[in-house]
Amino acid sequence: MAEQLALVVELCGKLAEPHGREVTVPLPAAGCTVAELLVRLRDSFPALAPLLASGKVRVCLNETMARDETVVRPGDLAALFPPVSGG
Amino acid sequence: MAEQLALVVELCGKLAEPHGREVTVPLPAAGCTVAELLVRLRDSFPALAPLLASGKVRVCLNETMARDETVVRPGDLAALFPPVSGG
Amino acid sequence: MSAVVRLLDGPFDPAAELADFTALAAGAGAIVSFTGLARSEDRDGMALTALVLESYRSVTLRSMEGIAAAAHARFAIAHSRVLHRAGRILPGEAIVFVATAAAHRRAAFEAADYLMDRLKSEAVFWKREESVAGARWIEPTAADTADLARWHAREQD
Amino acid sequence: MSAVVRLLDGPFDPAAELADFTALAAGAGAIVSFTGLARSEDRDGMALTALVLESYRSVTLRSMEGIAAAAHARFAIAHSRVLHRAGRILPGEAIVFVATAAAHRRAAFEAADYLMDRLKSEAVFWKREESVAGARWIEPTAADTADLARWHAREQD
Repeated sequence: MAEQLALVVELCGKLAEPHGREVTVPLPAAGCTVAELLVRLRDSFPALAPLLASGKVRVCLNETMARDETVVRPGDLAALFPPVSGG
Repeated sequence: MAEQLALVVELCGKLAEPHGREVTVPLPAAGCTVAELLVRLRDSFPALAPLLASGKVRVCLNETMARDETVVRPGDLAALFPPVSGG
Repeated sequence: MSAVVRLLDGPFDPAAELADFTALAAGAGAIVSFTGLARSEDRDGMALTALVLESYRSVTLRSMEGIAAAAHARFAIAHSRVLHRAGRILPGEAIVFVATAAAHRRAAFEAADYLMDRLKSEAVFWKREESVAGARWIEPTAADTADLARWHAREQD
Repeated sequence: MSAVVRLLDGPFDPAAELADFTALAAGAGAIVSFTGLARSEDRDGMALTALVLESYRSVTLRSMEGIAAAAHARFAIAHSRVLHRAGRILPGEAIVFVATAAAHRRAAFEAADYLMDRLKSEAVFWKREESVAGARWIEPTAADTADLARWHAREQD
């Protein structure tokens, strides 16, 4: 039951290639850390794993860049940013 | 008689202040060098002398910068250039 | 002092921006502008159909505003304007426009140069070139990285 | 490749020039412009009524053309435009406009910067500022001389 809530994660740039612009990942009501979120995404979406493996993908939560230890909860506005290209 | 011909000399920039935009200086038909022209100008127009004394005034003859030894003749298009201000 | 930053979803006219900026900055003396246009060919000479810039509006705008603020902190400029397009950009269309106004031309030149170096490497965009052969994601070039490093080097002077 | 140099006796519109130049140079990727505007005050804060630039048309134009040719020889630019006014210029009006277009922005920036440094010190103009107190002849500033020296230093690298 704790896993029945979910988080919609927007995938930016080339991260959108395997699964489209967003994926939904199950999340406990209490949330998890950003580091754990990345593990869940890898497990749920194996095609994302090689892109996440670089360690350069950053998580944006509620329009702010998040750290590994930041807690993400269901309903947060979440996005994965690959390295930027610049303008 | 040799001195009855003349040269009109345009005075650029601040050189125009004492006598206006141009002066006429007598010149032999065979002409004289640019260095000599400057001496004639000093003698004929004492108010120009302090401005010419800097050694930075250059003579333009027929739309080309002239050297001290270039010969200037009556009828030439002559101008005195003080140091440029730039654009 | 003014620092205008805009993220645009459609075409804009760099000359109209310069006219507007010049009217605003008429007291400043020196105005520099930079316009970046979408290329018609990629590095290998393949014809491009479009350049697509993806952004994440709030964060992208904040990244641009941070770069503009840094330029004002670093250079004696009175006004700046930074416009950047997102979305699908056709060859020859303007992607980015930067203008700076200052009392002295060196500050205006350096600030525009700095703004572009940082925007090209650090602004939050993901871009891809589209051609008949498909799409290719673009990352900052070695030249972009070297350009950016010039400013860090000066900070340590 | 194009290098346009014009000496103008009346006002011009820098934005219209940028529009025209950008249309010409659309394939180039990077466009830099510089606009110099007549100041409304002199260095001591005295209100100016006009800036007067005297030229000697043929020699002045040739000096501008020589500077433009040197910029093309030195930097990888595809197009350049140099416009300069002579005569009586009112505060806020454009005195000079320089635009450069290149495949890479560094060349466009450096060429515009170089053109301005040389024009400010070497172009054949004599200028004076007019105020209610009278007229004052202007010579290149120490900053102009220092700016120009940067390019000589690089030649010896």
